[in-house]
Amino acid sequence: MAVEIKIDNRTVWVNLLKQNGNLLELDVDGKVYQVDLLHTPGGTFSIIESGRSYNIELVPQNHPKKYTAHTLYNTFDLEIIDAETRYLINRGSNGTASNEKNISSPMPGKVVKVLVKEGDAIQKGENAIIIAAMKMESEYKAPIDGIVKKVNVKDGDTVEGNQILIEIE
Amino acid sequence: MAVEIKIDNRTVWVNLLKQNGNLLELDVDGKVYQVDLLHTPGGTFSIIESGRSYNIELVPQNHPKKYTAHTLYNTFDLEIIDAETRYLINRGSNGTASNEKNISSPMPGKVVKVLVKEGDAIQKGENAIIIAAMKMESEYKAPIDGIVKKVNVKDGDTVEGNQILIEIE
Amino acid sequence: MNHIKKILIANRGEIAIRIMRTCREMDISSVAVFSEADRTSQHVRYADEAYYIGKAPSGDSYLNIEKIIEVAKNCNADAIHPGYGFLSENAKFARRCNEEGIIFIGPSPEVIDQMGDKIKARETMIKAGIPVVPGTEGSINSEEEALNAIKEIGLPVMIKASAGGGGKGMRLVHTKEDIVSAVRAARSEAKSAFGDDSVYIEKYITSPHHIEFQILGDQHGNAVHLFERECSVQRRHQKMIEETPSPLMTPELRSEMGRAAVDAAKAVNYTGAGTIEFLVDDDLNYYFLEMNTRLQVEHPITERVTGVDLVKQQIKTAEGHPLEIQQEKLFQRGHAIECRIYAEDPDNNFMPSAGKIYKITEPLGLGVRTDGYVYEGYEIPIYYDPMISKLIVWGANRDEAIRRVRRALYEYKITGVKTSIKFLERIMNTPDFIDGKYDTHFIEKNKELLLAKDPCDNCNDMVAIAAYIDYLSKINRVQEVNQGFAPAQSRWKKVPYINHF
Amino acid sequence: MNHIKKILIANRGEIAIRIMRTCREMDISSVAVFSEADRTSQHVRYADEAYYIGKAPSGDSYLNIEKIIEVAKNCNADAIHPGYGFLSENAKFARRCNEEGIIFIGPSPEVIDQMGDKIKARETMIKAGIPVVPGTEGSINSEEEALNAIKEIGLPVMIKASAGGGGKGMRLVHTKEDIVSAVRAARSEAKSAFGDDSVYIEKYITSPHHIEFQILGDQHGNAVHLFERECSVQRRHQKMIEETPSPLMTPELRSEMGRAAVDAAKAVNYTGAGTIEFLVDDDLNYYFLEMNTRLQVEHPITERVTGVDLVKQQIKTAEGHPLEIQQEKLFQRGHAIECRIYAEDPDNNFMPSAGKIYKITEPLGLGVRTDGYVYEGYEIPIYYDPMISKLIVWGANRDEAIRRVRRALYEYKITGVKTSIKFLERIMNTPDFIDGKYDTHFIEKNKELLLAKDPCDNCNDMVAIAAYIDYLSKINRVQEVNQGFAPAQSRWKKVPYINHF
Repeated sequence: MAVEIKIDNRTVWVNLLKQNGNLLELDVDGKVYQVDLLHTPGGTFSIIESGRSYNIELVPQNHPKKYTAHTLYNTFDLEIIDAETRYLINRGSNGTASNEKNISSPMPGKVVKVLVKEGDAIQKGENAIIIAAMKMESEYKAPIDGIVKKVNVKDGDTVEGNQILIEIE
Repeated sequence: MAVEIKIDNRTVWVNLLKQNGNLLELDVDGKVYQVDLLHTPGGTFSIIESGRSYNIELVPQNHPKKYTAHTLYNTFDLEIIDAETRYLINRGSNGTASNEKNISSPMPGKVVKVLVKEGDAIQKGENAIIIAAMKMESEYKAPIDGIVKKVNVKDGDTVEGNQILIEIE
Repeated sequence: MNHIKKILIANRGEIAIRIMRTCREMDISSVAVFSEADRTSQHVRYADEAYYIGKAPSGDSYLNIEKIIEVAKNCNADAIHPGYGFLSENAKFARRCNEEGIIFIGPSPEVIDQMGDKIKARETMIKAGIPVVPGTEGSINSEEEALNAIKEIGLPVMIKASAGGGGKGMRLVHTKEDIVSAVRAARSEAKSAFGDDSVYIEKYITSPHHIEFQILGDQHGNAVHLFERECSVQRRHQKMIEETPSPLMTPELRSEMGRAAVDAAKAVNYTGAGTIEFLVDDDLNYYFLEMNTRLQVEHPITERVTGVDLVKQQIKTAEGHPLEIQQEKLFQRGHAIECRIYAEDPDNNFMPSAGKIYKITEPLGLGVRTDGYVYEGYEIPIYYDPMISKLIVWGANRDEAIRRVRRALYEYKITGVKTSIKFLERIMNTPDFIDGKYDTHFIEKNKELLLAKDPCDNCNDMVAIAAYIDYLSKINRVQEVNQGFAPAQSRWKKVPYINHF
Repeated sequence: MNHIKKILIANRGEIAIRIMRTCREMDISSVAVFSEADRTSQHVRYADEAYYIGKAPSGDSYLNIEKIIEVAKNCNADAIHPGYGFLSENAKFARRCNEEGIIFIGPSPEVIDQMGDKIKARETMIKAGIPVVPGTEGSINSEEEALNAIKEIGLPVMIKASAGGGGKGMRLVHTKEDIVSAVRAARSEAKSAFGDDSVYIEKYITSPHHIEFQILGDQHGNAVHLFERECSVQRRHQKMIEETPSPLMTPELRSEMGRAAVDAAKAVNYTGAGTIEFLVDDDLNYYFLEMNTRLQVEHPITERVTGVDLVKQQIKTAEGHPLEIQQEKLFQRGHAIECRIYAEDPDNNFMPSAGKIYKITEPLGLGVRTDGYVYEGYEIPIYYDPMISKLIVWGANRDEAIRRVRRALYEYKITGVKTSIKFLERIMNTPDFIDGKYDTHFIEKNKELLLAKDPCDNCNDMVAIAAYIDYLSKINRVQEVNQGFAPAQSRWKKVPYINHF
């Protein structure tokens, strides 16, 4: 079964051609590899290809078809693009096409100070809110010129990762 | 629900009296403990009792109701004695009442030499078979005086752990 | 002479465990305290005893003096070790310990007051004849004062928390316009870190090297120094890499600065472990910066080259033992480097990265030490410092040490949260670092090299293959309870290893 | 001078990884080879390249000279490092490497022949004027010869494999009746370990101390010694604990034995790392026992006190570099102890314990190094050595080192298989060991102390509680996919920490 996979900004098709236990023959975008592959249920992969030993660790993300992959040297964002994903991408609701008009928290933290209120005009790059996490304060700026449509948090609130804090229109 | 538990050679009854999240009140053989207990699905327990911090690791054994428990200082064999276990113990088929007439391998290995053949008379303490594992040879002796009834392995065989090698009667 | 039998560690994370390890080696019982966010922290499990002290914000727990004193009394602890941060440089806490007959493992409250307050410390050093950086004489109480100070000293200036340390409550100001927001930010950070928001202003030395000397003093007037630590690799005014010996140091300068450090310690009758921080410019002029009256995060590199367990020395001097260490017998063997592993995203302005640790592989082998506290499945709380581990590496010389750090960082894997590991690895490959030619502007100066993506031939395709196999397993609903390695879709035990098609 | 760019490591387990670590630090590519039983071994994953070489029994893989040479040639390895055991003291292998233009990282085949064969080695040492243990002049070819030898030398005697090392193929004989079965057993073990079943007989020294000297030689006639290792704590004639300095040693004896070791090395133009083993009796008489022409399992304690990376020195001398190390600049700093972690059951005559590793907690922090290769979920194969890890601990002095070993062993948890960890901990609490008063009979002599159960107040009840809660979770079918800690029957995230009923 051929599957489309997005690695960072590159998209490849992968297909299993042959299998004999741990020995697999696969096609990656037209290139054929013979690999000796073992993996744990936790996502640790040991792959030997042409004698080279690769260690890869797949870390599942919140989304079931998304991973972060760690090789010994690098980190990649991965996504399996199956029929369902394609459908969602077309509908624009895959989460990848994030709304660039809002300010959201990249990680959990605490609101130190909201610097704007609903109805305020705000310019791109202007500070809108200060969030503290792990003893560091960060100032979040407006991504566009606009009017503050909604402020979802107040000073002292605890926020989750990826929570939308301020909506701008 | 009170449950009977065997720890090495001691048997205790344990019962949960009260629970509030991580805080438990339990009765162990009439002694009441208030503990702050957290555990992982992998069997790592952190228990704080009267301020003392205990770390316990439960390692599941092949038998579903048997564990090996590791504290920071000690190792214990544990067994949950529920109705089913009691029934099996009474029938003598719990695996704990092992057949003391046979010679079995305590661990996987390779047969170096079988020193007896079927029909041989053998005395208690006499060497019957040599097994090699991890570059060490061990001689296994007859547990009783008797006649070799059956030899299940031959020189060069690979054996599993707990396999019956020689039956004596 | 007091014999300490039980120590309460008024701290958390790696330093709590670090201290408990030495306690264990000295047959001293250790007592952990923990906040609501820290019940699952490793230090709670490492300790012999553990007590809850309050809600997650440190003001409600690790900074709650009376609660900690109460726990210490109830469990009969003879002594309290404050670690670093939190109450470690809080004179009031040290005083309360003394009042309750509990040994505070650190200097006297008077010395903490005198040296811990950066403004008083400067005065003391000026009196002792040690050069200091030009700056305000007292703390800054208004925006006007700040603006006036700048006029006198000249820009750029550094705003610093009076009670500070560890880079918290510090702001560098280049332009007049930034002074107000910088003072506000420094105050706010200082308040939350130390419970004291007073700040002062110092001339900013261009191209400065941050070099500090470790000192040890006893209750009998003896003091020694354990040489320098070079701490110039910093981001956001916080140390990231420390090494000893300093590549900048000469034997003459070392002995001169070492003598100054010992003089400073003796001037205040310092007891226990402390650190004199200096700024050194390119012409090897040195200025007293501040004194840290506590154990330093980076103390392990000194331990590694001198062979001295600094926590053990703290405990012994707190018991009243005279120092067994003589200055002339101390020497540095080889070279040690510490890398701080932060849960943060170097590609995104070092933003802290809280979350759950997925997997950890510790680097091991010759010359490698790690001091950490996180474990697989641990959720890093948002309330405390993002430093999750320290890697301390030793080599026979600087070149061997750098190569070994690279090897150790290559082995070190922490997944689930973003960490500084890859960034540290790039620092080890940066010519300025390799040549030992760097000051506190190193990261800024080498930004382009440090934020570059690493090459990776065809491991891209291998990654795609791994994800593909994982996806196939999932859609085929292959449930594996087994921890071990297995071929795709089948169990290892059942399929013997196959070596050709 | 050759510049080595790629090394094939003809070994497995911890020593393969140990060597690869240094390769990585020297920017040398490492090539692993693996048997069918070892595809999932850590050394395969650590290496840059990995190749299958045959079935699980070592005769079909790790002892298969031609297969290994073939792999080395195909992947263009410049050099082969044999580790210890397997082909490390096989002159034929070294010769084949030379023939194929591959650098063998070790001494010349002639020296391996001369020193690796224990009988020839004795002759060489006698010629060089170094005292040897009385024994047979050649190997024993029949039971009669064995019985005659005993008559001459007198009982007790030690039967040893001519090609031996590491305690394999050794048997102590106290009574005449045991000689036949002992020779048979020694032969059989020697055959399977070294592919050579010749054995010889030596006088057994009562109350012997097993002390060895590390030496390094280059291709230019230089040789130095890196002091002694005390290896008297043995079970089944295999080392269990090693330390340096030896508690028995005096500075005079050290310099005399060190000189003898260097003389021995120079007498055969020794190149690379090697070890001269001596027996020392209570009166400090020393006898040459054997020379190991390879890296020793316990080499890390020497690395720790001298600061020398022995694998790096092996590689550099193999490249043809003259030794950079001068005898007069070498010194021992502090004290280092190695504990070997075996997968075995100390309560059952040290029976090996193969099986699957459940969980591992590595000891970390100041002065602690582990060199291991197993990981969680790894199934230890039955075909190879039961040693799964080495713990190497350093302290400023012997007392600190012992206390630190105790602390490290307390932290070290390996579950799923039985290990020697608890037994080692008891050794660290045994007065004879603490006093440094022990010989090779130490374990036998202290059996009672060493096999005692440790006390554990009421943790019995806590264990019962843990099992009870686990059982309740199981019957309530609470499925947890989460790795983290959780309260009984409920998830941590959903139930905030509760601090009183």
